[in-house]
Amino acid sequence: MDTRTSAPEPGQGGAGPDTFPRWLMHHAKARPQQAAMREKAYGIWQTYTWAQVAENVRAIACGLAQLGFKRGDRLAVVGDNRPRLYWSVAACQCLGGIPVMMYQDAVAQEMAYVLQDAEIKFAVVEDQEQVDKMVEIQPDAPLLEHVIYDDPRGMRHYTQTLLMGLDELQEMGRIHDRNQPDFLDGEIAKGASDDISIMLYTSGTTGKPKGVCQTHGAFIAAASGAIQFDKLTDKEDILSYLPMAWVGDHLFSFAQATVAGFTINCPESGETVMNDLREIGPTYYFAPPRVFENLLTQVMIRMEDAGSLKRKIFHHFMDVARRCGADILDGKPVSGGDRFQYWLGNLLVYGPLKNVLGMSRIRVAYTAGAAIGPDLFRFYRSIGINLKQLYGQTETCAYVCLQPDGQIKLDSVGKPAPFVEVKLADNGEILVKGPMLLKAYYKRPDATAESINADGYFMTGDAGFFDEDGHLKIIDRAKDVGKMADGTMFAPNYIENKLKFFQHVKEAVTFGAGKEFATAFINIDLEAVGNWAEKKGMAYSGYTDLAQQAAVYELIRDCVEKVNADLAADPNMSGSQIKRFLILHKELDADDGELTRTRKVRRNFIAEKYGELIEAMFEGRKTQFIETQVKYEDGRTGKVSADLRIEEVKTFAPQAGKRAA
Amino acid sequence: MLYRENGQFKTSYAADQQIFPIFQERWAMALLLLVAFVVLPLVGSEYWFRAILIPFLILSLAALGLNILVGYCGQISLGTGAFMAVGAYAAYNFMVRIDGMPLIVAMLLGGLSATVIGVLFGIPSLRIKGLYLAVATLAAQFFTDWAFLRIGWFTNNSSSGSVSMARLDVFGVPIESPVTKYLFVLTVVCVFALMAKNLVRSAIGRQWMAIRDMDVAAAVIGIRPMYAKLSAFAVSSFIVGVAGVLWAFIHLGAWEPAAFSIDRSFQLLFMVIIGGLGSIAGAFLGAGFIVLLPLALDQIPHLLGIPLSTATITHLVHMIFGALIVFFLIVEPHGLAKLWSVGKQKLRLWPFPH
Amino acid sequence: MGFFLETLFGGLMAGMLYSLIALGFVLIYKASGVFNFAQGAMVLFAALAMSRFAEWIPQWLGFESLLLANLLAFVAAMAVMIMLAWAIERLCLSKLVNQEGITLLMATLGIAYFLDGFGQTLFGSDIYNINVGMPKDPAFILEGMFEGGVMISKEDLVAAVIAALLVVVLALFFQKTKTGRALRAVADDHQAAQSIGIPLNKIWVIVWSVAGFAALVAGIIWGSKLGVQFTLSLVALKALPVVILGGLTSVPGAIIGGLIIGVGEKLSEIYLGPMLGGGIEIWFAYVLALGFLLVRPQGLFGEKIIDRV
Amino acid sequence: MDMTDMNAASATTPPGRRQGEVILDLQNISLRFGGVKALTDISFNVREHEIRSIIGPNGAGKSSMLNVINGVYHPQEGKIMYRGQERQRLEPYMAARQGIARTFQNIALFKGMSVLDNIMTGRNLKMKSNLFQQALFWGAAQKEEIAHREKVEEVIDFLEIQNVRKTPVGQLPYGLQKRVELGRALAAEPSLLLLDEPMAGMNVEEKQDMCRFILDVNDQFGTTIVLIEHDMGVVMDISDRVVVLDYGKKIGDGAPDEVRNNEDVISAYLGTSH
Repeated sequence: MDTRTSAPEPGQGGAGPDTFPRWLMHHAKARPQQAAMREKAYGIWQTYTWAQVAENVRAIACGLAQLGFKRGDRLAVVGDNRPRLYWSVAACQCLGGIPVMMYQDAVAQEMAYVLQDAEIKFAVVEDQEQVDKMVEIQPDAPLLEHVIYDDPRGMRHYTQTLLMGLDELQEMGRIHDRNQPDFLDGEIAKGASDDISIMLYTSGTTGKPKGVCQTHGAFIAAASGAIQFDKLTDKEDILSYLPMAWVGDHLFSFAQATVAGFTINCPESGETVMNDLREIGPTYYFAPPRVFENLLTQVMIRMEDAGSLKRKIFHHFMDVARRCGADILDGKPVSGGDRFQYWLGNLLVYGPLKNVLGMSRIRVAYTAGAAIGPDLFRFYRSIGINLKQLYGQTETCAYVCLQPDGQIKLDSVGKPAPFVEVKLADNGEILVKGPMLLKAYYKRPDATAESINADGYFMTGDAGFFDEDGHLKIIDRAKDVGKMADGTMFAPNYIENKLKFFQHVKEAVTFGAGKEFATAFINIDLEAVGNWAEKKGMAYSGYTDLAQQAAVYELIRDCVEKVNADLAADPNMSGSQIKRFLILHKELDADDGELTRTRKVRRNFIAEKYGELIEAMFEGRKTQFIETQVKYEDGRTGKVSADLRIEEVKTFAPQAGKRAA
Repeated sequence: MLYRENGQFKTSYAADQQIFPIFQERWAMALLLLVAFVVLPLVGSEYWFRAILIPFLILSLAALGLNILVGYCGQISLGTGAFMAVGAYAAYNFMVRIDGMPLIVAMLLGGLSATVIGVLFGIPSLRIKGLYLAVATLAAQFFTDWAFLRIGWFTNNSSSGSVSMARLDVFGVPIESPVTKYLFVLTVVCVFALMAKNLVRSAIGRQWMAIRDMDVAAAVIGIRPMYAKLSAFAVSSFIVGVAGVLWAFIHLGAWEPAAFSIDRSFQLLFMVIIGGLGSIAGAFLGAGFIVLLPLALDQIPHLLGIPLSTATITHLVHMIFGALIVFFLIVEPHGLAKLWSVGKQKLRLWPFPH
Repeated sequence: MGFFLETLFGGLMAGMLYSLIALGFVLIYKASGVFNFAQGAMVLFAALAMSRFAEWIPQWLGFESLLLANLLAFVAAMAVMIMLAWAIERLCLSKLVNQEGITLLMATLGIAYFLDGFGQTLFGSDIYNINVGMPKDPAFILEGMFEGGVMISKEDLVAAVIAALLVVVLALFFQKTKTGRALRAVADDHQAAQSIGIPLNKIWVIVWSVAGFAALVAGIIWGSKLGVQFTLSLVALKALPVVILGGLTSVPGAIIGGLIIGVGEKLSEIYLGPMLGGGIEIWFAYVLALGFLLVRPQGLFGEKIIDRV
Repeated sequence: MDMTDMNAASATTPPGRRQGEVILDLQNISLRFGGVKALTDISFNVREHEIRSIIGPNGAGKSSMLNVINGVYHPQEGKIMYRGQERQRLEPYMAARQGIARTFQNIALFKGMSVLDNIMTGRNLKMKSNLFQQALFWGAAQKEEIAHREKVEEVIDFLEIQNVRKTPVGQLPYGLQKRVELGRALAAEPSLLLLDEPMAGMNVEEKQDMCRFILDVNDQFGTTIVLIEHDMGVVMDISDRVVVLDYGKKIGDGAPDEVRNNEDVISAYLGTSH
């Protein structure tokens, strides 16, 4: 058994206050005039100082108390990243309640499940849209007593008695606070590090979502560990635009911000994120790989339209950056000539590029949640953005491994973070232990017992190994790692990620456990392939049409072949080369249950839904008819059908020796 | 390319409404002012001040005034020279008829006189538009040409018809040497440019532009056409009048009505068109261009060893101006200022094309 | 009384010439909505071409007949004016279709400047003569009625006759020829004209050529009277108030406006001038037009302007 | 178009909310251009807080009617009572002072200005600083600019056009321009809002948005709205009362249902595409 830890110093996590409300009050005293939050609203960045935030949180907390919110009650919080929703989380914590974060784009039924599961009586929601959902599911959630909305727009004619504006609540709270000035401080004083501070639902690739209960201690440990690790200060600026219900946002925008005392910035709306990013220019940044990928795609597409001279300059200096950019960032020795070229490139290309992307001021950027393509990762690092990977789950406060500055590897997730112990089980499964582990799954002792073993290790369900430098490398979900008929390893995620690193491939699902060879479903990237098709003058009427064109199959076959060549080079993987693939007639969609809300493939669901297609591929048919039900954005359903082509791909003989990068 | 705007976010409307909201531009402007106020006076030659900088600045000011009328309010004027003349002769009369009249007061009174005449000739704009208004302003031009030539009172009965101003001072500082003249003009121009900028970004500026862009819609939201148009005439003629005072007193010293002839009016209109309608910076760019082009046509062939005769240069200048007017009206009605801002935008987006 | 009549006739003669230039404005404005500030420059340009061709062509071809020289020069100058019309349409107007009047006005100002420079570069910038055999000596009429009669310039008389002839020719052209009717159709409604199959750009070339013709005639008359020189283009500025007075869209308006201004100018100079210090000719026409504008913006014969929302 | 949302919204409206005093009463209005009769003897009134629609085939005189109400045209005959007083001949800018704002059938935005500036012009009547204060800017004028900017930002937020606030209006797509024009009118905080075909040329989604804005304006600010619209579905859904014009004459007046069943109206609309 392989165990790695990073010199645990358990004392360090407890150096400051031990609950989030105490951290908040600490900042309100230590840096009352410093900006805690900004929100782009009404055309400018409305700024709230720590003192103002504390005052508002107080008002919300007292208001909730006035409504009858009790210690231990759950408060649902739904909406985009709005300061008042963050305050509601904090207010709930002040009262010893448990905020339950819900995805704002969840449909009513999904919300109903969470409301029932967490026995929620109080909800703070953003606007009319969320209120409508709450009203709709009210019959299914009989416990729900109060729904408090942030934005009163359009709410004038709602007569439901359970509705209340956040403004009124705060007003009520202020009166309450005046009448009982010691009440809230008393409540805060009752809080303990071991109390549950937050409930985050795991989307769960199988079964119903589970509520992960994390304590103040856990998130404070995770936050302070990361703060130490990257030397974060209270001067950082971060843009909060990822769903509040995602553990990543809670760690970065709430836990780390509250512990370190830096500023979070909420964008004006979904459409203005890019612009807001450019204005704020965060110093600390966190995004899943797809955001970085979209940005890069946009960069490349926009550069295509540039004049030839500009394009030449761009590509020349991007070559320079590829050659030496990452090394310069890592402080490795680089020749004087390259240094000069890079300096020039920084002036002409990288600097302006970062400016347009909103990344000029970034000191540290992280990506997590899925594997990031090596080219993508290298691109950002080469232009001087200190992009790093981290590894973690909701159950571990998204905090297990971090890549240390100067020791960045493209295909690892770094070393165990401060206070964290990582161990590999015999089957390759990664086990972790530390202060950041979940307390329990809400009302699911069975699940809790299943995921934490007798020694107190959390079983991540991921398979991986440590490389020679002690960096953790993730291969796949442990349970997904199967065996081919010949006994070699089949790691579908690993292969799919390799496929997805091609810009034309949006999603891929591979099958092959127990078979002679592997097969794959492909979703093409409509934007990238569409662009490519336009350049070639191909006409197409939409996704389904484009996906079935022979030329597109040609294009994708190239990608698959390259992946096969890559796989052939790895003795463990060479057996799982893809022999046949097809391009799906529709995009995999969370609304159809094919993806999770975090856009992870729900493998088993897909295997069941498209069983006939898989069968056809393994049987070697040339085409297969399929009809599928789809759900549109407005909730209606319809049918899509197509005759799908199935094509063969060249496979390679296994090669011993050097692996391709 | 040179812009680094990340982190320059605005947390108040005051910050958002600055004239130069971008930090790098504020610095560039500060640098420009530093060069204009400190470096140039140290290194400039007399020729520079006399033949280039002073005329450039004064004509910029006049073009600025005209631009408020034409570019911002959409009212054409072919009589700018007349309003300059009114300013110049009025100030002259205030100076010679009132003992101890300070230069600055006379200058402002000159501007005010131009305002009065400007508003008077602007009154037709309430009834007539476009070309008709052009005729009204031409009437002002011809009438003042005549008045200052024929009515002896205006020239203090000077026998030659030419009048002169010498020994000027401001707060006891003599405005005699080219450098002091330059600094005085520069200061006046900067103050007026700033105030003009303030006006065009305030309520009145929006009213002007609203009248220019769609007068019926402007009236429907409560803008009084009369007030908007006449205030544009007033502000425009005031600035033009002040420019006239500077042109006469500082640049020429001694002058006759021909200095403010219809050619001057056309010249200023060209500056505004080439520089950019509806832009403060455009007035400076246009004036710079029109002042420098003849000099360049004079100097460059000289340097290349193919000297052109004065007449040829005059004709060439005419042709180039004429062609450029048409060119700009067709290709870029907002003139050099637009090209400048497009260039700026390109720099901001670099390396992307859009 | 004799003096008054003399002044009156003088005014009428000058007015006829203003009308000639104003006619050019009206033609172009009617057909294309362009207020052609360059009409004056065109007069100068045409006159320059005429006088220099009349000088050069005999030299090139080696003959001495004044009549032939003038005839050939006239044809050449007219050809130049047609080329000019074509170039203006091609390079400028076609690219400014549907622009506001004020923009077009400024564009013609640019054209005017260009032509001033171009003409003088091409043809020289001295003072030249046009000798088309205009009688230079004065004539005396009504000798029976007044002592000494009333002196009028024969040259003016001839010019007036030519101008009147030109007006008649143009009127016929507009009323009787197909092209002329097409021009009127365009004036009434651009879209309608296009829909009946008349290419707009061709119409514009024709109309600018006709205006060029008017400019040429005006240039010859003024040139032979005053000599061809730069100030000629300024005379055209006088025609502005004429069209304002007569109405921008009216051919008769241009004629009558011209006469009124011509006479008014002379009479006021004689009878009002001394009181005001003289030289009021420069502005009289303008102030008259301005006053008129305030009362009747559409001019004597112009169409009423209605703003529709 | 799918109007289910609208029905839902009006279903939650408490009954009787839109009963108000007569704010505008047009009596026997006739308008001629030269010899052409645009409006003949038209009378109808508008109650406070209601949405009053004017419908009719093309050329029925609908826009002329609005132009009469806000003083762009002056009728030759008839009386206009506004807030109980007979209104004398007035210019458009005076109508604006009385709280009447409007939008135009063909967008009449100020093309050279940004969205923000366009909407700011809607505040001009409420801005009091003088020329000198504005020339000096810092001080009174700036304070005023900021105060009004706040109001304008509320309008921008209300109409959900935050991401184009600094874009020149000429660069915006048609639907957004219409929205900006509504914003300019709203910025004046009118008590009577005239909308001339606010949804013309829009796609279904844009129409739904615009409908929502109109209803929200009427609902949140109590603004009385006179609306010209071609889309009968929209008109019937959102109006309290409808007046029907044809060839400059009134042929129907009443609640949507009454108008729908009016025979004159039906025959006027027969053969038209609506």
